[in-house]
Amino acid sequence: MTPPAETDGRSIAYGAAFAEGLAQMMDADPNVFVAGEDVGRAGGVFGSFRGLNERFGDMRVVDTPISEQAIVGLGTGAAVSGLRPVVDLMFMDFMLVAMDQIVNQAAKLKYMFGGKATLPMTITTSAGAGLSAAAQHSQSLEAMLCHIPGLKVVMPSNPYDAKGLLISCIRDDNPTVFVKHKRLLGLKGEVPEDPYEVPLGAASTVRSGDDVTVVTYGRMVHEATSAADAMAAEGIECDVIDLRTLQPLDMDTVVQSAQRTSRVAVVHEAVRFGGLGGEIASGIAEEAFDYLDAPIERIGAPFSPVPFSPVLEKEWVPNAELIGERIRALAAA
Amino acid sequence: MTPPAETDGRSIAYGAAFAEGLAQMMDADPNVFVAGEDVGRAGGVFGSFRGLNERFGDMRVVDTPISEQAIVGLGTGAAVSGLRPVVDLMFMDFMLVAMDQIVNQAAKLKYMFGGKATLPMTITTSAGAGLSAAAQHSQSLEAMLCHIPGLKVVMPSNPYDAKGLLISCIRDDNPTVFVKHKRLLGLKGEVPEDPYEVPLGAASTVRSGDDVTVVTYGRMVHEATSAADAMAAEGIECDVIDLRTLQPLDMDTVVQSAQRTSRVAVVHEAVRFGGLGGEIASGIAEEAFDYLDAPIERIGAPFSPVPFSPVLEKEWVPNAELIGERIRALAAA
Amino acid sequence: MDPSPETLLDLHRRMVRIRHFEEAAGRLAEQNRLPGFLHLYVGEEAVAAGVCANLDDDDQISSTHRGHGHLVAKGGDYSGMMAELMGKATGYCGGKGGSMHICDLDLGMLGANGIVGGGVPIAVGAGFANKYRGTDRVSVVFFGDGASNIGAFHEAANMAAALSLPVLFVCENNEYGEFTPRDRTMAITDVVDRAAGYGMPGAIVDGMDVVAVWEAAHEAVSRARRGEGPSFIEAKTYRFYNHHGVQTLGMKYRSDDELEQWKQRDPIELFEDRLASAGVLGADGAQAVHAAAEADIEAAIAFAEESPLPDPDSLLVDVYTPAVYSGAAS
Amino acid sequence: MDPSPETLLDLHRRMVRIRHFEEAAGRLAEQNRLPGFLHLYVGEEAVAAGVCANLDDDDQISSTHRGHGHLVAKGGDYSGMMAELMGKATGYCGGKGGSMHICDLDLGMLGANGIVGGGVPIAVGAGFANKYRGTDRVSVVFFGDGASNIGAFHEAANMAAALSLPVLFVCENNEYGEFTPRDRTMAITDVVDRAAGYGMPGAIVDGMDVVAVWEAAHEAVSRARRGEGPSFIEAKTYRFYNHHGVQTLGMKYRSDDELEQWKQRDPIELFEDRLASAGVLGADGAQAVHAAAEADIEAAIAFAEESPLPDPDSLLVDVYTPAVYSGAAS
Ligand SMILES: Cc1ncc(C[n+]2csc(CCOP(=O)(O)OP(=O)(O)O)c2C)c(N)n1
Ligand SMILES: Cc1ncc(C[n+]2csc(CCOP(=O)(O)OP(=O)(O)O)c2C)c(N)n1
Ligand SMILES: [Mg+2]
Ligand SMILES: [Mg+2]
Repeated sequence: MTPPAETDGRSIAYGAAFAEGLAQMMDADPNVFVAGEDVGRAGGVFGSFRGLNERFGDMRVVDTPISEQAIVGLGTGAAVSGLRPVVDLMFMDFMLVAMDQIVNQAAKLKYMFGGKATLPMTITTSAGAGLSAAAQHSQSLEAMLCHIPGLKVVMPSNPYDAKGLLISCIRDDNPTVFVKHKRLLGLKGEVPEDPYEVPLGAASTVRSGDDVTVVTYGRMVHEATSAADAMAAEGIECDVIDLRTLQPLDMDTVVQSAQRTSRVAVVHEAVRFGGLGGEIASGIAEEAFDYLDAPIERIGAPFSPVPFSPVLEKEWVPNAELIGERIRALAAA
Repeated sequence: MTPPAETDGRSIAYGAAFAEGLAQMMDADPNVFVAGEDVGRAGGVFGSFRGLNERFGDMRVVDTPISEQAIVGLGTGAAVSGLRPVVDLMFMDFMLVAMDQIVNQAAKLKYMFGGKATLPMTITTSAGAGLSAAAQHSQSLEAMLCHIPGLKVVMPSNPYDAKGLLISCIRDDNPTVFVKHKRLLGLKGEVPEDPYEVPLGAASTVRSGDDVTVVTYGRMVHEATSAADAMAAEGIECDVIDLRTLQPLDMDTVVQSAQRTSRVAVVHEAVRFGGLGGEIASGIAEEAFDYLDAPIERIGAPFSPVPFSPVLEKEWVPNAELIGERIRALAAA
Repeated sequence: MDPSPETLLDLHRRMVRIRHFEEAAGRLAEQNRLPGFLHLYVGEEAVAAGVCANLDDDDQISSTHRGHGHLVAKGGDYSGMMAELMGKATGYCGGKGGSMHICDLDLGMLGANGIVGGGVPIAVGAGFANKYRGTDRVSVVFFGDGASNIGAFHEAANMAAALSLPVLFVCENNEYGEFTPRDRTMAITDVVDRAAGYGMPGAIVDGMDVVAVWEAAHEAVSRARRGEGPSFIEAKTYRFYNHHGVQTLGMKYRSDDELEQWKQRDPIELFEDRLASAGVLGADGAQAVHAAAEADIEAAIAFAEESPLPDPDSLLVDVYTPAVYSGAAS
Repeated sequence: MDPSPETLLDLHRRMVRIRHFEEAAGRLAEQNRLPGFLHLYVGEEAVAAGVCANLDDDDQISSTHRGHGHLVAKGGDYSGMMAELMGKATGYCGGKGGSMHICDLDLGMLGANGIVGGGVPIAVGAGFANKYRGTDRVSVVFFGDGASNIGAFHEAANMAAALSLPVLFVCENNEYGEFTPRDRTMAITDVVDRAAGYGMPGAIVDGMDVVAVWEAAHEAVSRARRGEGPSFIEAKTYRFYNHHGVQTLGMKYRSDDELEQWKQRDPIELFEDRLASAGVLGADGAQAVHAAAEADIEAAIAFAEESPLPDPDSLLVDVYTPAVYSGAAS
């Protein structure tokens, strides 16, 4: 794995790291442009595009109509024509409006065309619950995308990865989906100023331990790490693996850890049933069957839409306490 | 489980069984209507709606514009208003065009409204490869739907279930998705003339054996059964479980079998990575961990769009030979 | 048709009730007493009021992310609404929906919607049911200028016309979609220009003039009730607060001047002047309507505040309907 | 502008080449020598030919499920096409795409499309790239009357207008979507009525008259090249064969009479009469063009038949581009 770039101790927010990476790619490559609702003059509803329109103008930071299908199609058509578009879908839930353009068009074009097309497009969006934004503004739908050959999918958990993965996505010659978590936008962390890549398809072990492997990604990395810290106080040491890229999955790192610890929990915020956890857990079971001392624990949201009321939503989102309980049970099993 | 209805030995095709169940529901309940592209005068591109328009008229068998979002919305709005719509999306791939209306609207409406809405809508569609229909007309995308709280999903493997599951879907007060397999439309089998239900959420064991459990659904039931027949000749006896309903999943039947055989293969036509097989396999591993003698085998299509050329497509679709090989290896493991 | 004095008073009351609800919600949001997003309808009251005054409880409406005004205009209950905004068990959706999914099916209010354009096909489905049953009910869909650019709107509008359904399309053109002005996202000035492309009649009305809205809606609703199919009304209007919440962003996406000019045409003030001149309602009478709304909203806030939170154990309730089919409906 | 004699001959040749390709494909399908679905363009040749004669290889088109005609008109190679239809390794897509995904990026043909309306936003994206780069290239999107009812069309048309992109929208109105006549799925007769709703100029042309199509497209393409934005052309046309394949279904969804009347206006025959009267091309000359196309298609069929099938091991090739980013493009 590439060594982390130098940070010089500079700490910036996750959202700012995203913006910085994007601006640097636009600076470096005149083919990179951004399009989406409110990304131009308004600088994006989460402020992630602030200042870009002033700097790069209306053709490179394009305010679009509320037309998610056309936004993705704009990216696809421009990418096939040699540009390197970054198109924004604001909330991951809105991806569903553009699902044909993402899944039937962008993901398959190259293959259907016998390899002739190249589609260096990055779709950016924001997922996750916890803001009382209710059922249509809170989903984590990455499992749908990861099932589709032709797409790559990343969900960074921290500012360093947000910048590095975005740069890797933009530089990748395939359609990539970059998923921010809304509740991480303000999270600060060390981020090198110069551009750098976090390679696609490489997980990162954010905490080491020999008792239990916790495989997770996105915001759940933080809940899992808290849980692991709490467990350490009880003498249970966890490997916490941040997958970072979900398609392609870095199963090597996961399986190696599982073989060492023999006990695994997979954690995501998305609904548990049919979530990526099933793929990960069964993948591990296939590769590490003889090593496992207990059933793999899958933790995800319960089987309901995301409720509005904070008291219900809190119950819905998996948290450190729940993860800790499961790790404890797993270690004892 | 309900005993199967009397067939009197009458054998009709899968497509005809669908049509018969639909016509009977329309006869019995004036609130049932059908809408979709070419379902009216033309009788459906697969002939599944033939004769209905003549019999029930334009308001109950509605030719719609090519507008999948509006078709699903038509169903949702009509269902909330007390009708019992059956809306057709022709090919499962086109579901992606209407994904917002299915996932963000229909599936969540009841919950978002605090329970007040009732949505007795059935979405019918056709999945599956094997007709050289290429990447946009051949997909099996059920995993996407099963991940969504609020939907029920069925994929019948035979004429009897096609009729009985359709009737259960139409009578269910929730949004259901009924997925035919295009290559099964002509398959004949015994079907009772009177209306009957095949209960949602109940798997069926279509072949019994104590060595290996094969969990599957849709057209793969036939490939799995062929494979099991071939294995029987080699002395390996398989339970073959046809899930029939994918959401909710009948894990009881599956887990009981797995606990008895200790060796399990899960088979579907959908792309293996991120497919429902991951959910099923990890669900089994959770419930039957101590019983398993070998890693659960997951069989699904390789990670590519569906290719056009028959020689490639044949390679893409899982078949009895492949399943047999895996069962053999599993039995030997 | 000219509205009767009763209708005029009714229109006034509906507008005032919307305004007070929204102002109160805005205040609560500023005080961090409401979770989630809040899209206020202040400034646009004449549209919801003018349209809904033509509807019965049996007629349906579908709404947008900016949905409180529509529900109040349709007769919605302050207490159920306020409790919902606070995420309480006594709210319209038991706290599961919040501002963006507020609804009252008994009043034919088929829900606010978090997806731009998402409610348009649903209203068309309701319109289909009305025609299917042979009733003279009408469904109305409210949507923004921005929403007119999304596919679901297009498909649903065409379908309503193709099937000649009793549906009224009401475009609330407030010149912005979030923070982006209309002229950056469409090359036309009047959204109603799209109506002809579906083969339905269209009209532009001054959305700050509740009588003008009422008249146009009256005609369109009557037409639909007579079985003559869908119509399109574009109401030119403006939101006095920000896209969401009350405060403007740091960023300036519209000028103070523009906002001021529109505020001078406050639909309630305009209408109260008119009611006074016409001798239908004097300043005192108007004041009494405001005071009543104010009292009601205070009571609703108290009710909501005192209401219990949802039981966390209800998390998985109402994902599905357990009810079993009991045979053909009548 | 009037087309020059060279242009007239060019138009003729393009139409004839489409016709012969499609007739041959139809015959092969009847003989079960082509796998999959086949949507023939016979009857509509004047549209693709008339439009594409105004384009260079650098200009892009995006197409539909009925895409062979567009590719032939854009200069597509019979052999690569026929091999693709047969699923051979030498086909345009190496056998992975087939009829519904046939494409030639070198000719700016961005693909047939299996999803109705799916190609419209993609053409708009190409148009964006053309403007972004400051070129005078144009992109054209072909779509059917039925496709004009789908959301993706609407969103893309509005976006092209909003961003003033060099895109030409060509609606092939053949009066049917699959087996359902237009009047069951839309309340308007002329799809062009939608153009005004996007703020772009629109024109109706006789889609059986290749010169009329050429002229209208010439104007629209010139306009786009001058940077004046998108336009809309509706060509009234008809498909002589069935929605897919050659035979009609058992079911009758259009009358023999209607079909006969349209066939009397066969675009190639009409044009050959005109060429003869104008003294541009006599019967013998026309015959020679047909014969050349015929010989070419026979050669293409032979090439395709002799071509190898794809290697099953190539199944997972080209799902992704392995290439690594090599810095900013020039
Ligand atoms: C499909 C979709 N895209 C984007 C959004 C984000 N969004 C919410 S409201 C809004 C603006 C809507 O503008 P308009 O329809 O004019 O209504 P207004 O807010 O002006 O009343 C946008 C873009 C969304 N909710 N759904
Ligand atoms: C989204 C989607 N819905 C439905 C279909 C099935 N389908 C294929 S072609 C067609 C008719 C298209 O009609 P039109 O656009 O008029 O083109 P034409 O076939 O007449 O050339 C339909 C409904 C599809 N391919 N994609
Ligand atoms: Mg607006
Ligand atoms: Mg057509």
